[in-house]
Amino acid sequence: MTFADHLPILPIIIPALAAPFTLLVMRRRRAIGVGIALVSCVAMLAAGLAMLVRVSDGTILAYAVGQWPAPFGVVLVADRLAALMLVLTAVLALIALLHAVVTRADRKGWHFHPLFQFQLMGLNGAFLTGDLFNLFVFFEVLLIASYGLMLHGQGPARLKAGVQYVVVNLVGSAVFLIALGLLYAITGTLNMADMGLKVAMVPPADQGLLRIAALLLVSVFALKAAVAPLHLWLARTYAVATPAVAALFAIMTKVGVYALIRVVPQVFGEGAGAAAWVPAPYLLPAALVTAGIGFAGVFAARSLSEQAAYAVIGSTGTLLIAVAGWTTATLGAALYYLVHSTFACAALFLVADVAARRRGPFGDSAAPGPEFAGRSAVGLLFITAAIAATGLPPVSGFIGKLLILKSTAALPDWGWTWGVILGTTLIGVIGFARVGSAVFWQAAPGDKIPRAPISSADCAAPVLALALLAALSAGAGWASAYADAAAAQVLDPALSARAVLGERAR
Amino acid sequence: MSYEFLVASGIGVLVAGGIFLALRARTFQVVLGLTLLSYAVNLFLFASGRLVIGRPPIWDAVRGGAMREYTDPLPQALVLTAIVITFGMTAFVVILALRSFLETGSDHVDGDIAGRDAPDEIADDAKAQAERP
Amino acid sequence: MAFALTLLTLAALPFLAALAIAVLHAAPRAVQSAIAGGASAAGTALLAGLAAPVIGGAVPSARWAWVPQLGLDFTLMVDPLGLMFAGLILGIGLLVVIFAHFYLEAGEATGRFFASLMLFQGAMLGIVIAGNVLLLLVFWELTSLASFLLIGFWQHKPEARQGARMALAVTGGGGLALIGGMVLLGLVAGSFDLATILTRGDMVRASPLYPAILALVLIGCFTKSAQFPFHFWLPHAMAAPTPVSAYLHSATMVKAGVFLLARLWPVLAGTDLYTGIVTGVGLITMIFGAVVALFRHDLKAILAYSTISQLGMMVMLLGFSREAAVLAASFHILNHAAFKAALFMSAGIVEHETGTRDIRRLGGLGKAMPVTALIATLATASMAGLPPLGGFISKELMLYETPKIALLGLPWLVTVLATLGATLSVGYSLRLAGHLFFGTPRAAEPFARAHDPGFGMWAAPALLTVLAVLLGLVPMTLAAPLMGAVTGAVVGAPAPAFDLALWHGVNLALILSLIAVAGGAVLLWRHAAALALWERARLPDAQVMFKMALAFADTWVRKGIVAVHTPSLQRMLLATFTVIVALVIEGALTGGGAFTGSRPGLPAPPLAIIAWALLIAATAAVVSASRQRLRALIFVSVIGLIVSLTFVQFSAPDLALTQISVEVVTILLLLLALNLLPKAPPLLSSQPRKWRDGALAVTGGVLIGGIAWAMLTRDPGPSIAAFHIANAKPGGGGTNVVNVILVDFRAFDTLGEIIVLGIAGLGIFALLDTAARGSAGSRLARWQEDVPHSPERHPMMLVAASRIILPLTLTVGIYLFLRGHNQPGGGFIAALVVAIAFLVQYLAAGFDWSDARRRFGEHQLIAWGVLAAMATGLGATAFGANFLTSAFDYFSLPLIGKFELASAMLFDTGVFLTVLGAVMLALAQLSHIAQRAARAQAAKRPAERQDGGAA
Amino acid sequence: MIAYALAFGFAALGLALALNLWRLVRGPGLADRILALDTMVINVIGIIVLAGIASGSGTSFEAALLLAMVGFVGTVAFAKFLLRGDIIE
Amino acid sequence: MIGDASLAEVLTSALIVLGSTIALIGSWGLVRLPSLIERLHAPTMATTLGLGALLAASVVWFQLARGMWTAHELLITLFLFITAPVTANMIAKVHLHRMRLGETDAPPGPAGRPAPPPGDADWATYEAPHPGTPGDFAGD
Amino acid sequence: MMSRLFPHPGLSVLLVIVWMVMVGDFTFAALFLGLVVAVAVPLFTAPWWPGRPKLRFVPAIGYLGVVLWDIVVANFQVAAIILFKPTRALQPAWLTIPLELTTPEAIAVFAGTISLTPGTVSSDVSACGQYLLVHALHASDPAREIAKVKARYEARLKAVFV
Ligand code: NA
Ligand code: NA
Repeated sequence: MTFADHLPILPIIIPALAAPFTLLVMRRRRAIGVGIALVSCVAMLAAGLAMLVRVSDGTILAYAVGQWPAPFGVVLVADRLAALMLVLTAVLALIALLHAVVTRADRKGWHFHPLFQFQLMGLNGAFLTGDLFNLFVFFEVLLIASYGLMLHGQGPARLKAGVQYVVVNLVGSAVFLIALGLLYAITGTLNMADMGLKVAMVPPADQGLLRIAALLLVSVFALKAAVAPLHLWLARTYAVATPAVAALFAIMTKVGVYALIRVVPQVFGEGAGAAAWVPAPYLLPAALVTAGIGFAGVFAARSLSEQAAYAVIGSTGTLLIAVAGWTTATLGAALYYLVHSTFACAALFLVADVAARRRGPFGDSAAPGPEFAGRSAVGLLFITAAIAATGLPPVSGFIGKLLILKSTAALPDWGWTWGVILGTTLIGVIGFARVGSAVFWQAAPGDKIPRAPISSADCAAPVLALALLAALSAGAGWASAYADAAAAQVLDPALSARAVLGERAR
Repeated sequence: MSYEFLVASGIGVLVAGGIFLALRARTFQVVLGLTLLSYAVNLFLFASGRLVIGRPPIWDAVRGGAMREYTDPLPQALVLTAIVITFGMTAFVVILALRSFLETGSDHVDGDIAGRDAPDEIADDAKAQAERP
Repeated sequence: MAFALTLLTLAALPFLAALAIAVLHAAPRAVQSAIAGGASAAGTALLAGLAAPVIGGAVPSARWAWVPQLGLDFTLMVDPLGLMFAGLILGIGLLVVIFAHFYLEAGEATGRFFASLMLFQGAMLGIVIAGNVLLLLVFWELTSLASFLLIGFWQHKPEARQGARMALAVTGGGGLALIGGMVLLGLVAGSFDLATILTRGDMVRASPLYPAILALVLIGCFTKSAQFPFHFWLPHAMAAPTPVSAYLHSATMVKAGVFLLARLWPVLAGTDLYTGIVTGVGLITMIFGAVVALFRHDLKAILAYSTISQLGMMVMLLGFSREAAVLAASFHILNHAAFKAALFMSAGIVEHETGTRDIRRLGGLGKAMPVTALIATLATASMAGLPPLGGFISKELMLYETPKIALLGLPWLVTVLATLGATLSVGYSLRLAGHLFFGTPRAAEPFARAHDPGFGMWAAPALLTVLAVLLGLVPMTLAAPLMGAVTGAVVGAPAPAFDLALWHGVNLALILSLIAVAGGAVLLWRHAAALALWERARLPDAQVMFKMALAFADTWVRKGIVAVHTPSLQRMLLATFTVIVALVIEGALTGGGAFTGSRPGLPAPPLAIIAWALLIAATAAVVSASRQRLRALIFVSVIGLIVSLTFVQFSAPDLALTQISVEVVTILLLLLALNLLPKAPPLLSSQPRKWRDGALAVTGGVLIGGIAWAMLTRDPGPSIAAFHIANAKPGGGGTNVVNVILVDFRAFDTLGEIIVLGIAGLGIFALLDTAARGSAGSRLARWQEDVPHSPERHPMMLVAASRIILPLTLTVGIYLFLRGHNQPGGGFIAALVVAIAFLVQYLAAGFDWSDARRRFGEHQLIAWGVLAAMATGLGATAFGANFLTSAFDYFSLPLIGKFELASAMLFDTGVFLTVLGAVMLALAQLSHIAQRAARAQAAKRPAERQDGGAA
Repeated sequence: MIAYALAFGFAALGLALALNLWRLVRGPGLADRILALDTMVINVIGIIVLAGIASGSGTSFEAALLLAMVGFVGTVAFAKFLLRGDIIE
Repeated sequence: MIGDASLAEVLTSALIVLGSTIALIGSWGLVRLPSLIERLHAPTMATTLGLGALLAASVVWFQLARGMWTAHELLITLFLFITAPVTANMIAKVHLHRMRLGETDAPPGPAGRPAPPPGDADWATYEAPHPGTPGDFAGD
Repeated sequence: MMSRLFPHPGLSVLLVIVWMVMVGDFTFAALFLGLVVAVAVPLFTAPWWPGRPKLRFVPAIGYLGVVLWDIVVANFQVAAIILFKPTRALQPAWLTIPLELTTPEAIAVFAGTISLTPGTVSSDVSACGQYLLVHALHASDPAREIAKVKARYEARLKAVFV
C-alpha cells in the first residue's frame, strides 16, 4: 500500500481536512486560513492531474473505502471522466477562490472558506463515488455548502432567492431518496456497477417499478442540471449569488449532467429492460428547449450577471443536446463542450463583477453609466467571454459546437439539433452585443465615476479563465481526443464493472 | 387489513399532505410540507427493507449471522443517514425562512417580489434618437 | 512545406502587429501606425515573393494538425485567387493605414483603432489563404467581430453602436449559416480540406444535401457581400471612420462573399439552381443598389450603395457559371478595389476639409481642391465604366457575357437588366463627380474652408487612381497573367484564351455601353425630377423591417422570458411535482409488470389500525390547520410519535431512538422560529389554485403510496445486506449491524452525513449572526408580542427538574454511546440526547444562565468532530490500509475483565461531537436572536409606561 | 394466559390512544391538545413495554426510556410557548 | 400448573391488566372531565400506577419467566416521576394564564379562578417571582 | 479532597445505581465504568446546579415509601371518581397551601409529590414563594386536604432537606 494507491481518495480528504482547519484558524489568523484554502486547492489540482496521468491509458482505479469489497462497501471509481471532472473542478476552484480573495468577497460574511472547501469536497466526492447512496450523500454535502455560499453576503435579494433554491433542492433530495429506496428494493444493491448487472435480472413483474425508479432518478439529475422545465430555480439564484460563488456554481449544473452521463450507461444501459436508456425519449427535446430558453434569456436579460446566469442554462442545454445522442462521438463532443462552457460561464460572472465593481451605483445593469477607468480593457474581457459563451471562433466554444454539429449530423433529428445550436448562437451574440455595448461603450451624460480607481488585480481571475479557454482551443486536438476516450470508457460499463467488482462481474 | 397496506397508505397520505403544503405561499407552511415529505421519504426508504416484526438486526449467539434471521439492516442505516441529513436541511431552511422574513418583512415564499429589478429596456435602443446631436 | 514559414509569417504578422499595438496603446500614433504599416508592407513583400511561383502554377501550402477528430487542420495555401485577394488586403491595407494616420483627429484612441484594423487584416487574410474550410470559418467570423469593433469605434455615437450591432447580427448570423453549410459540405465531400473538396464537386452536386449546402453557403456569402435583401447593414456601417469604410466596406471584407463564391465555384456552380439564385440575386442587387445610390445625398451613403450595386454585378457574373464571366468578375474585383477605395478616401478628404458629406451643400470644389477633384473624377469615371479606364473593360466583358444567359426562360432579360444597371451606375457616378467638383458651390461655408490636404492624405487615393487608370490603358501587361491564373484557379481548369482591351470593334457590348452612358447622362440631366419621383414612391426598407423585427423579438422574447421566469417558488415546485407525477405515470404505464406482489401480508391488529388512524388524522389536521401554526406543530409531533412507534414495531430500534430524539429537537427549533414568525397569517391562495394543488397532491400521494405498496408486497431478492449481517461481528466487531454499517461498512456515508450537519450549523450561524444588523435588526427591534404573556420567565418546578435531569440524561447519553456498537444507540443518538439535556437547561433557566456555563464553543465541537472522524480514517492509511478501514480487538484487565476497543468508537466520537456542535449551534443561535428581540421589546416598555403616565 | 393479558393490554392502550385522539382533535384549547399529546406519549410508552414483554426481547426498551426522558420536553416547550412565546430566554 | 413460570404468568398478567386498565381510565378521564384543569388529573394515573404496573409486569416477567435480571424499567419510572409533575405544572400555568386572558376556548371550569394568595403578592403566573424567593430559582 | 471529587455524593450514588441498572449485569467492568461516570458527570455538571441541597437518606427512603403508597391509593380513588362520579357531583377546588419549606428543591419535591398523587395538581407558586396553588379534582373539605398534605409530606420533607 503506497501513497499512490490512495490517490482516488485524496481529492476528498484534502478539502475535508482543509475545511475544519480553516474553520479553526480563520477567526484569529485570517491569512493562515486563506493560505490553507489556496494550498488545498493547489493540492487538489495536483491530485487531479496525477490521476489524469494515471488513468489516461485507460486504467480504472477502484478504491474500496474501509477495505470492504465492492459492492458491500463504498467504492470510489477513478476513470478518465472522473479525472477530467476533478481537474476541471480544481482549476475552477482556484479561479473562484482567487477572485474571492482579491475582491475581498470572502470577508463579506462568515465561514466563506470552510464552506468553499466543503463544497469542493462534495463535488469531488460526487465525481468519484461508484455508489448511488454515497452519491446522494455527496450531493447533499455540495448542496448544503452551496446554500451557505449562495447566501454569502446576504441581503434581501439573496435571502429571497435562497429560500427558493433551498426548498426546490430539498424536494429534489426527497425524490432522490425515493428512487434509491425503490432501486435497492428491486436490485438489492447500491453499487452502480453491481446494479448495472442486477437490473438485467429484474423479473418481468418488476419492470414497471424499475422504470419508475429510473425515471425518478433521472429527473433528480435533470433538476440539478436545470433542464427545462426544471430550470426555473436557476436564473435568479445564480444572478444574485456573490460573483466568485456564481463562478464556482458554473460547475454545479454540470454535476447533474455528469450524474446522467455516469449513471445512465452504467445502470440503465443496454439490457436494463424497461429502464434501458430511460431518458431517451425526453432528453433531446428537453435539451433543445433548454438551450433555446437559455439563450433567449441571454437575449432578454438586462444585466451582465443575469446574462451569465441564462448562459449557464443555455450551455447546459447545448451540452445535453450532445449527451442525448449517447454515442462515443456525441458524448466526446459533450465532454469537451462541458469543460469549455464551465470556464466560459465562470468568466462571464467574473467579468460582470469586474465591471460592476467599477461602475459603482450602475452595477452591471444595461443602464448607461459614466465612463470608468479601464473601460475598454474590461470591455475586451467581456467580448472575449461572450464570444466564448456563444461559441464563436476563435475560442474553444466554436470547436465545441463544431464537434457537436459534426457528431450529431449522423443522428435522425440532426436538423433540429443544428437549427437550435446555430440559432441560439445568433440570439446569444445579439444579446451580448446589446448589453455589452450599453455597458462598455455607451457613456451617460456626466463623465468619469467620482470614485477611487480600483486596482486591476481583480481582472486576474477572469483573465486566467479566458486564458484557459485559449489553451483549450489551442490544445483542442489533445483535449477532444481525451474526451472521446473518456466517452468510450463510460459507454462500456463492462470495463468499470470489471475494475470495481473483479471476478464478481461475471 | 395488512400492515403493508397501512404503511403504504400512510406514506401516500403523508406525501399528499406534503405536496399540498409545499405548494402554499407561506414559508412556514412550506416547512411543514417538507417535514411531512421527509417523514414519508424516511418511511419509504425504510420500507425498501420490507416489514419484519420482532427480528431487529442485532446479533445474538442463538441466531448468528444468517440473513433470514434478521430484518434487512441496510435500509435502516440509510434511513438513519437520511434522518440526520434531513434534520440538518430542515434546520437550515427554517432559519433561512425566518431570516428572510426578518430581512424582507414578509413570510411569503417569494418575499412578495415578482418580476425583476433591472430596468426594462436597454437604454441604447430607447435613447438612440434622443442622443443624436 | 517549402513555404511553411513564409505562409505562417504571412498569416501571423497582422495579429502580432495588432497585439503589439494593443500593448503600446499609450504610445504616440506614429509608433502605432508605423507598426501597422510596417506589418502590411512586410506582408506585401512576402506575398510579392510568392507571386511569381503562384502565377507560374505552384500552390504553396502548409498544414499543421489541430483537431484531427474534427478534420480541422491549420492549413494555409496561396493560389492565384488567394494571391489576388491577399494582395488587395495587404496593399490597400497599407494605403489605408497611411491615410488613417493623417485622417484621425488628435486625442482619438488610435491604439484601439490600429489594433482592431490589424486584427481585421489578419482575419481577412486568413479567409483568403485558409486551406481548410473550418479554418476559413474561424477567420470568417473573426472578420465580423473585427468589423463590429471598427464600426463601433466612435463608441459615443449611438448610430455607431447600432450600426456595429446590426452588421454583427447580419454578417455574424450569415456566418452561422455558413458554418452549417461548410460542415455539411465537409461531411458530404468526406473532407474539410479545401483542396480535396474542390476536387469533389460532382460528389457534392449529386448529394441530396446539395440544396441545403448551397442555401446555407449562399446566405453566408450574400450577407457578407451585402446582397439584396441582406444589404441594409452596409450603409449603417458607414458610421465607421472613413478609412474603415474604405478598407472593410469597399475593398476587402464585403468582397469576402464574392471570394467564397469564387472559391467554391468548382464545387457549387454549374447547376440551374445555382445559376438561377446567384445570377438573380446579383442582378437585383446591382439594380437596386444603383437606384438607391442615385438618390442619396450623403457621400458615403452614395458610395455604400454603389458598392452594393457593384458587388451585385460581381455576384451575378459568378452566377453565370461561365469561365469568361469568372474572368470578368475577377477583373472587376481588381478595378472596383482600386477606384472604390480611392473614392472613399476622397470622400473622407472632402468631409475632412469641408466638414460635411452632404452632396447638396457641396459643389464646384474643383476650383478649391483641384488635386482631390482630379483623383476623384478619374476614379468615378472608372466606376461609371467610361473608357479608357479599367471599369470600362470589366463592364464590356460583362455585357459581352449577358446575352448567353437566360433567366426565367427569357434569353434577353439579363442583358436588358444588366444594361439598366450599367445605365444607373453611370448616372450616380456622373452625379457624384458633377455635383461635387463642378458647377457652383451650393453652400458658402463648406466651400470657404475647402482646400487640398497635405500630400500624405492624397497620396494613397492618388496611387489607387493611377492603378485604376493603368488597368484600363495597359490591362494585358498589368493584369493578364494574374487574371488568367485567377480564372484558372477559380474554375479549376486552365483559363480560356482572353484579350483584355478597350477596343474589340463594334459589337453588342459596345452598343449597350453607349446606351448606358447616354442614359446615365440623361439621368443626371433630369435628376431633380427623378428625385421627386423617387421620394414620392415609398418603397419598403429592409433595414426598417430588420429593426422592427428585432424590436418585436425583443419585446416578446423578454415578455416571454420574464413571464416564465418570475421567481415564484410555487411555480418551481408545481413544475417539479408535475414532472415527477407525469414520469411516474409514464413508467407505470409503459414499464409493465404487476402492481401487487406475491409476498404474504402481515395481518394488522386493531392497535395498528388505531395508530394508522392517528397518523391519517394528524396529517389531515396539519394540512387543514397549517395556518394555526402552533396547533399544526402539535399534530406534527403526533406524526413523529407514530413514526417512531412504526420503527419500534418493525424491528428498527436505532431508528426509533433517532426519530424520538430528532423529533424533540425539531419541535424546539420550529417553536423558536415560530415565535418570530406571524402566528396565523391571512389566507393567500385562491380557491381554484387550492383545488389544482389538491388534485396534484392527491395524485402524487396515490402514486407514491402505490409504489410503496407494490414494493412492500414483493419478496426481497438477494441483497448485499447479507454480507453486512454475516460480517458485522467477525469483521466489524459489533453486534448491532445497523451501527456497524454506519461506522464501518458505510462509514464513508456517515462521514459525509456529519459534514452535512456541520455545514448546516455553520450556515445557520452565518445566517443568524447578521440578523441583529440592517433591516432585520431594526425589524427585530420593532418586534411586538402578539399576545400578552405571563411575566414568569423561569417556572420554579421546571428549573428544579432540569437540575437533576442534566446529570441523569448525560449518564444515559454516555451509556447509549458506549453500547452503540453492540446494542441500539451510538454516537448520533447519544449526541442528540446530550444536546436535549443541555437544551432543557436553556429552556428552564434561560439563555444567559446556561450559555455562561457552556464549556466548549460549538464551532470547535464541529471542527474537532470532523477532524476526529477524518483522523480515524487516516489512521488506517498509516497502517497501510485503505481510508476508514476499521480495527478492533479484545483486551482484558484484572478485575475489569474482557472488553473491546474498536477504532469505530473513535469515529463515532467524531459523529458525537459534530452532531452535538451542530444542534447546539443551531438552537442556541436561534434562541439568541429571539432573545435580542425580547430585549428590544423590554427596552421599549418603560418608555411606553412613561407615555402612559404622561397621558 | 399471558397472551390474553397482553391482548387485553394492547386493546386497552389502543382504546386509550383513540380517546387521546378524540381529545386531540376536539380541543377545545391548545392546552387540551398538548395534554392529549402528553398522555399519548405515556400510552405509547406503555405499548412499547407491552411489546417488549410480548417479544421477550429488551431491544425496544431504550425507546421507551428515551420517550420517558425527552417526551416531556416537547410538552414543556409547547406550554412555555403559550405562556411566554419565547421558549428560551 | 404450579411453579415459578405459572406464578410469573399470573403475576405478570395481573399487573398488565391492572396497568392498562388504569391507563385506559386515565385517557377516559381525559375525555369526559369537564375542563382542562380537571382533565389534567387523569393522565397522572397513567403515568404513575398505569405505567408503574406495566413496568413491574415487565420486571417480573423477565425475572421469573426468562431468568433475566432486568430492573432498567425502574429508570422509566424515575424519569416519569421527575418530569410528570413539571408537565402538569406547566399545563396548569397555561390554564391559569389563559383564564386571565379570558380566552373563549379555555373555560375556567367548575373550580373557577383561584383566589390570589394572602398578602400582596399574586401567583407567579400573574406576577413575576420576587427576587431572592424560591420562585426565582434561576435567579434573574 | 473528597468533597472536591464528589461535589454531591448523593448524586454520585444515584448515578452509580442508575448505571448498574441500565447495564443490567453486575461485572467489575460495569461497576468500574459506573464509578467513572459517577465521578465525572457530577464534576462536569457542578456549575449547572449551584448550591445543591444536602439531604438525609433515611428519612428520604421513608418518604418515598409513604408517597408510593399514597399514589397507589389515590389512583383507585380517582379511578372511581372518573368512572362513577357524575360531573355535577364533582367538587373541584383550588387549595392555597402556605409553605414552610424554603429551598426551591424542597418545594419542588413537595409540589411534585402532590402532583404525582392523582387527584391533586400543583399549579403554581406565589410570587413571594410562600404559598403553593394546588388544584384538587374533588375536595369536599379543602381545609382537611391542605392539612393532610402538609402533615404527610411537608413535615417529612423538612426532615429530608436540611
Ligand atoms: Na401529570
Ligand atoms: Na396529581
